[in-house]
Order: sequence, then C-alpha cells, then structure tokens
Amino acid sequence: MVKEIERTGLPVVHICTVTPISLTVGANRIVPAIAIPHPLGDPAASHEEEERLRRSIVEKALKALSTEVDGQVVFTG
Amino acid sequence: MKKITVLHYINQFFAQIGGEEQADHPVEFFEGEVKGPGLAFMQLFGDEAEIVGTIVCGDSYFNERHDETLDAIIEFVDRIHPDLVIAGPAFNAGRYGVACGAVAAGVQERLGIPALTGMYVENPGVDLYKDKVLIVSTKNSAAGMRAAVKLMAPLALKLGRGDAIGASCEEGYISQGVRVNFFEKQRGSKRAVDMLLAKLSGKPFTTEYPMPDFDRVDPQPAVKDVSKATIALVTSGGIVPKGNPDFIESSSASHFGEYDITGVDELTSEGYETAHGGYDPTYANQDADRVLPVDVLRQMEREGVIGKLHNKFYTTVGNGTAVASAKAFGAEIGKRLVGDGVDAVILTST
Amino acid sequence: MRCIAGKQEDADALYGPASFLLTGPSKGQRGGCVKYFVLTNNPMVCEKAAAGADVVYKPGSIQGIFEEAACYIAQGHRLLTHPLSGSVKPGETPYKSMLISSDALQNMDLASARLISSAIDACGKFSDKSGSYTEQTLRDLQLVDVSLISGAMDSALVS
Amino acid sequence: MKLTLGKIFIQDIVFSDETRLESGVLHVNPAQYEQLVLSDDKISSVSFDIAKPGESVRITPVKDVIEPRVKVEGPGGIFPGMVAGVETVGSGRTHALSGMALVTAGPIVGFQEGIIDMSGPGAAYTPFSQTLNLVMVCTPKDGIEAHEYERAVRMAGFRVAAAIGELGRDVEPDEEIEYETLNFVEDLHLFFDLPRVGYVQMLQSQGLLHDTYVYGVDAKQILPTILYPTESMDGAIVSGNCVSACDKNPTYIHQNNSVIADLYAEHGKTLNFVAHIITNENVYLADKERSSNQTAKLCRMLGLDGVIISQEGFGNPDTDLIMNCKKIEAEGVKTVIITDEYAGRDGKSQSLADADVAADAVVTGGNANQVITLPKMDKVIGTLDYVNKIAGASVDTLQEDGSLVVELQVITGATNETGFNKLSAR
Repeated sequence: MVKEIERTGLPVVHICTVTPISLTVGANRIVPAIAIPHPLGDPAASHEEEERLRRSIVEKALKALSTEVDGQVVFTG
Repeated sequence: MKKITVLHYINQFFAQIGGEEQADHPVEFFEGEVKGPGLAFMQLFGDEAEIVGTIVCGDSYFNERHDETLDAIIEFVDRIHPDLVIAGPAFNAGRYGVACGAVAAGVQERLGIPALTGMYVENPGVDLYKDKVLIVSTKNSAAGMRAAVKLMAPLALKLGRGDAIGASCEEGYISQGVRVNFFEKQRGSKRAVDMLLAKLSGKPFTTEYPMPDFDRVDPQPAVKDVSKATIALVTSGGIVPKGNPDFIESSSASHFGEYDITGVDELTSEGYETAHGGYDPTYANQDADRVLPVDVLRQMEREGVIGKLHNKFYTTVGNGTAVASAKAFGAEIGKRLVGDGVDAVILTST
Repeated sequence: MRCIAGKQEDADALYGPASFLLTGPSKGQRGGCVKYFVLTNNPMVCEKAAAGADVVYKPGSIQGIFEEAACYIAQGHRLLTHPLSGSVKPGETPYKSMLISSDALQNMDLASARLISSAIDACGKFSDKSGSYTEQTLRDLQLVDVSLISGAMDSALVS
Repeated sequence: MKLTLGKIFIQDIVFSDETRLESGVLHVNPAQYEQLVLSDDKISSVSFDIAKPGESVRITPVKDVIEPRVKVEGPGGIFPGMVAGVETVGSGRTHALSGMALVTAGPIVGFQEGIIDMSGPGAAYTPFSQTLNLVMVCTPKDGIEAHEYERAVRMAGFRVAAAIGELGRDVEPDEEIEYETLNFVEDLHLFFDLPRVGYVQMLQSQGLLHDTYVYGVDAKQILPTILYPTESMDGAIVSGNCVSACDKNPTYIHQNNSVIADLYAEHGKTLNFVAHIITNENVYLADKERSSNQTAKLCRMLGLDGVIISQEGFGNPDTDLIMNCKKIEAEGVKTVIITDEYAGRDGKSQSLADADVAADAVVTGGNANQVITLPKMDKVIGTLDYVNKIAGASVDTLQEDGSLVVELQVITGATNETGFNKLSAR
C-alpha cells in the first residue's frame, strides 16, 4: 500500500516495526515503531511521557519526509 | 467404491441463459441437473464421480449482492453436502472469476468441503483467491474449455478422495506460494545448464523459485517546508470510528475507510477503536492515538510546525489482505489525497 | 573497548578469541581497526575470552540473542558476522555468538536490519531439540560456536 | 589439460581374507584396512560393514562419503595436499571404482547427523542408497578433543579410500570418458562462436565441522581462484563438513560434481566451458564482500557470458549466494543459481535467508523442512543414540514402533545444492 501511495506522487514515511516484511514492502522512508500493538505509544509510560515519546516519533517522521533519499532509509536518529 | 458427489457453480452465460444482458439473473439452484461445462466434467468423471446439482447465478447479481448470495449458496451446498464443489472455469471473465473464487473459498472455509476452480492467470480472481483455493490455470477464453476440464477433472477426483496434491507445476494449478517437493525427470545441474543456455540466447525460461516481489518505487522528492505542508494520515492498523460503520473486515479486508476528523483534537476511546484482528486491540482501543497520532499532529498544526493536518484519514486492516487488494487501496487513497492537494503522507502500521 | 597493537600469533591462539586488535584509523567497516564486541549466550566464549575482550554475555535462547542484537542494530550498530552462521540450525544448537560494531551510526544499517530480521524469522522454521542433550554434547556445541566466532575474529583482524 | 576417467563398475562387495578386485567384485579383508585407520592414535577402534541397495539397513550418523579412485597416469595422486603430494592434478588417466562408496560413520560430536537408508521411503531421498557402501565406523579415544578427532576420521577416510582405489590401478575400465579443457587462448580460437560459460562453486568454510579443503588448504583462507574442471575429479576438493546432512557436499559429490559433468556434456557443442571458479562462505560479513567482489572480477577477467553458481549449507551462505549473483550479473554476466530451500514444515516460510531481484533464474533442490516417516530398519550401522538430536528431528522422533519422524534435513545429500539429485519444489 505504501508503494502505491508513493507511486501517485506523494512522499510517504512508513512508521512500522522493522521486519523482513516491512523491508521488502519497500517504503523508501521508514521510522521504527515502538511495538506492534502500539506503534506510537507505550502503555507502561505515564500519559505525558507517552505523548512526548509519540511526538519524538512524529518529529522523526517529519524529518524523514523533509530529507532527500535515493533508496530505502530507516531513520533512527 | 462410492461415487464422489459434486456441486457445480456456473454463471448465466455457461448455463445458456444469456450473455451480459442476463448478468443480473438471480441465483438459482438445480438439484440433480447438470448444465453447460458440467457435461464435459461428467464424461471425464466416468463412474468415479457425478454432478448432483448445479448453481447458476448472474455475474452482476452475485457481485452486487455478494454477502447474501454467498450465504444462500453456502446454505444450499450445506443441505446437499457434496464431497466437492467445482466453480467455473471462468477463463478471463473478471466478475465471474471473482465469484468463482468467493464461492470456492466460502465453501471451503465455512463448510470444510474441498473446492476447485479454474481461470486465466490474469483474471482478477487469481490474486484475490490463489492462496485460499486451488485455481487451475486455463487459457484466456472458453476456447480453452476442453483443456481446462482435462486439467480440472483429475484434480477434482483427487480432492474428492482426499488424496495428496502434488506441486503446482505437476497438477496444473496456479502456485499458492506454498513450496511442495516433487521429483523432476532431470537432475538439477542439467536443468541449470539448460536454463543458462535459454537465458543466454534470450529464449524464455521458468525460474524454479521466484524471488519475493521487490518492485521498487522511486522515492518522491522531500517536502521543501513542512511548516507549510498539508500532511495526511493513513493506517493499516484498522483504526475506525466506534462501531466500525463500514464493516471493515478484521482480516483479508476487502475495502478501506475514509473518515473526517475536522475539529477532532485527539482520538478518544469513546470515539474510535480498532477493527484489526491480528494483534491485541486493548491498547489501541484505550487510545487510538497510539496507532494514528492525531493528538500530536493537531498540536503541531496549532504550533505551526506543520501547515495543516488533512481533514480526512484513510484506514484498512493489513492482516492477511491480498497483495492485489492492498495495491488497489494504495492507488485509490493516493489519487484522492493528490486530488485534495495533500503534500505528504504519514502511514502507520501494526 | 581497548584497542591495542596485536600480533598475528596472539590471534592464532587456538580458540582464544582475539582480544587484541591492530591499531589504525577506523575507516568504518573496511580496513583499519574494526572495534567490535562479542554478543553471546555461550558460556565457553566467556571462559576462553582473553582478559579485556569486550563480551556481552546474555544467557537464553538463540532467538533472545537475535532480539538483543536487533536492539543494538536499531540504535545504529552494525552486524559484523552473519546471524545464521554455522549450518547447525537454531533449535539444534542453543548457542550463538555474534560480532557487533562498537560504534553506532546515526541511521540504522539496513543490511544488518535485513539479516537480523530474516534470522529471527528462521528461528520459527526449526523445532527446539536442545533440551535433550548431555553435558558433553553441550560442551561440543559450545566448542563449535567458539570455533565459528574465533574464525570471524581472525578475519576481523585483517578486514 | 586432458583427463581420461576410467569407470570400473563394481557389482558386489564381499568380506574375505584376501583383498582383491576381480571381474567387478571387491573382496575386502577388513583387517588390512584397520591398520591404516588405527595408525592415527586418536581413533581407538574401527569396524567395517557392508550395506547394499534394497537391504533393510540404515547407516547413521554419516560423516563423509568417498569414491575410491587412483591416478594411473599423469602428475600427482588422489586427494592432493591431504593424502598425496601437492602436484597439480587433473590430467592423465584416473580410474574410479564406480557404483560403490566408502562411507565414514560414527559420531564426531554429540549432535551428529546424517542418515542413509538403503531401502524404504528414505532411500528415494539420498543418492547413496544406490551405491554399494563399504561402511567404516570409528570411535574416538577418550578425552580426544572434537577438532582433533574430526581431523583424524576425515584423514582416515581418505587414506582407506585411496588404498582401495589402488586395486583399480591395473584393471581395464568398463567405460572411459575423456574431459579436456584448453587454456583460455586456445579455447577462444577453437570455440569463438560459442558462449563462454563458467561454474562458480561456493565451498562451506565456517569453522569446526564446517570446512572444505582445496589441495589441503582450508577454504576459509583462500581468495576465490580458478581450477581446471578436471582437478576436482582427482580429489582436489574434499569435505571436512559434517553438519546439515541434506545440503553439505560429501567428498563423493566433489569428485563427481554434476554441474561439471553436465557442462562438459555441452562443451564445444552449445557452450565453451571455460573454468571452474571456487569461492568460500565465511561467517565474517566483510569476508563475504571481499570474496564476492573477487568472483565477479574473475568472471569479467575470463570474459564469461554466463555462469552457474552453486552454494553449500543453510542460512549464512544464502547471503554469499545473493552477493555473488548480484555482483556477477552487474558485470553483464548471466547467472543461474542452484540452491535448496528451508520453507518450513508447511512450505509457507521464505525459502532463503536472503534474496534479490537479480536472482531471476533459480534451480532448487527442494524444501529441506519436508517431514517424512522412515520405517524401522532391521539393521543399523553406526548408532541410533543421536537420532533425536539430528537437525530436523523433533524430540518425539523415535516412535514406539522404531520408525523415525524426521525432516529431509537429516538425510545425507537429500537436497543437494550442486544439482546432483532430481528432487525439486514449486
């Protein structure tokens, strides 16, 4: 699905757990998620901490969207 | 040796009712009757199997009333309870192929009765159902009927008797992505030499193990200024408004949802839930922002970090969904977002 | 991680994992001194590791070691050895050692991510038989793992 | 370089007090060979047995399978660098005792594997159910360390195989095949209109129990290099590899490499079989990059149009295989790769641990995870103690009725990756 959206002309960042599937699905911009049941959250953390964590992941996603890539890149920084 | 009992599903054309003009012919059940290609099957079955009834349904009728027609067919098949159901062959007829796939998969999954169908490899029904039911590879038109029945009949008898099914290239069905061992006539090294000679001279050859599909898409240029960009959210994590109004299936989703979040600052447990059947839903149901970060993006929109959070988000369930369907969803969602002037997409998946 | 001038014969000490590395500017993966640590669940690697060698010992299953390695990779470390080293399959042997780069890059190394992901997948393909081994067999398996990883350490000296 | 390979068809093997080879029947006095084995102080005892196709006999655990051969004319001897000197072999005349094999058995380490069933469903999955097998079962001295004992059994196997091969020195072969490879200049003129084809063979080279030797050199330490295809017929490549029974290459397979045989069959007709390139499969990733760069360079240097690449083993070599394939194709040289698969017991997992779109031409030796039931055999040569610990054998392997529920993985040579067998998958 990721590739088809990008094919229509939109840059896409894929927030997902890094597995062979996510790598072979082939999104060009990937940001590792926290875990499958809660990719952008951590139920064990406090609400403020969880929101701070979510924000850091979305910031990485926005950074990925504004970075030129020439192939598949996983943004961890 | 008890004869194998078979029910046969065909469309209005092969039941000689009519062509496209009769495509909305309602589903009909003919107990004890053999129609159209069923006669060809009967010849090849000899005294090993017999068609004990035929189900006829117009292709449009089936596809426009998918669920209730399938339920009616399943109910009829359950009553007759044959050893096997054959659907088609559908060759390259798209809606007929999808109907055959749905009937065969439905009978197999809901009644545990083995089913078989056949169609041309490019029929849309193939991608949707090849990993659920045995689909014999046929030519692209009814001219290939004799050859199709010749392939389907022995496979039908094997299924009816519960015999082991060989590899796809031995039995003539389309590969289901399940690796099955068998003995070739020549040893591997000889096959490798012949394959290399074919590849060197530009002749066609068939690889024995197709590499997983890596069709690469070139990356789109980066967003110049995120603070002026419209960002849209898409997820395969199945986040839907409470009650799942569009009935997105918990696995093998057949469609996606488009929902408006104008004025929505965060996804609450009262307003949203997950329809995804492939992971523990508690955390997503408690706070759907953990899958679709609407709360953070709204804040960023207010702070001017991003230009705008697009007012619509798109959602489906990425659990066992056929590759072809996922591709179709992506293309349609992308088209709508481009149409709405969206600049970039954040896609989350579980 | 101490990085000290080492001699070839030190590295050749049979099964003594090389704790000495040739000094030299670290030009990333190729050439120069590749700083690494050993991630392992094999007690024999700890026994035989020369003093000062950087060994992270994490007892548990092979899948546990792969998942631990995945965490390092997620932080930008690189795999230096193939996770599915040795034709002795996961489940058949309970032991696995890996060399991982001490330095961490900003972006995750995609090749390492791909290799560790398919290694974790591969664990699912084999049933676990390690419960039925005698003490001597376990020592044999530990020895094979040490042999595999010390061979890699020899390579790390000249890579 | 020209080699005449004379095949002496062995009809039967019998024990007798006088070792001789007479009209195809091999008479073996085991005592004569026991000395040869026990000359190595690491082996405490050895026993010989005979297993014939169709008998209700199981050999396990199998360490190596070797074909007795003798160099009748030309430089060097069989198994150069191991048993014979280090002269370059591959020319002159060699005789092979064909249709039989020396099988070394007995555990090296506690989880040894490798089953050969001479009859029943398991026989269909190993080439060595069709050979008359002289089985040599060794037991180690106490306290001998696994590395030393593996080497001892390996060398003993080559010594005995070479000694038995001597019996064929003065025997008129039943069949003769002539193999000739010219040097690159000569073959360029002679076969200018034929595609230039090479064979890239990856050799298992990871460590204890995982090694292959070329003229006695551990393949782990070689840079990829070029051999005349006939050199391996004289035992230039031998196996020290005892794990992953289904896809390791026993020495027998190196001696009778089927890719080399099938390329020679087309040599001078539809293709020009230029060279046998060998490379390794090390654990260290940078070694893989170096070796695959070198194989790609060699393919370009030899001006090849196409190559067949074969691998050996599971998991780790998949990465080398894909690197070799990608880099050789990038040189404009077409490739066909031969592999086996680990697609899980249900056949639904990803078959290889690595993949690339460049590998568009693949020949497969089958799914090694396929489950099979091997019925009880009347006689076991070796020991069944380790059966439960064999790769692919689940803990409940040994059933009450003595049958074994195992995966193909445990059968010696079942999913061979040099294309030696007819088993495949789709």
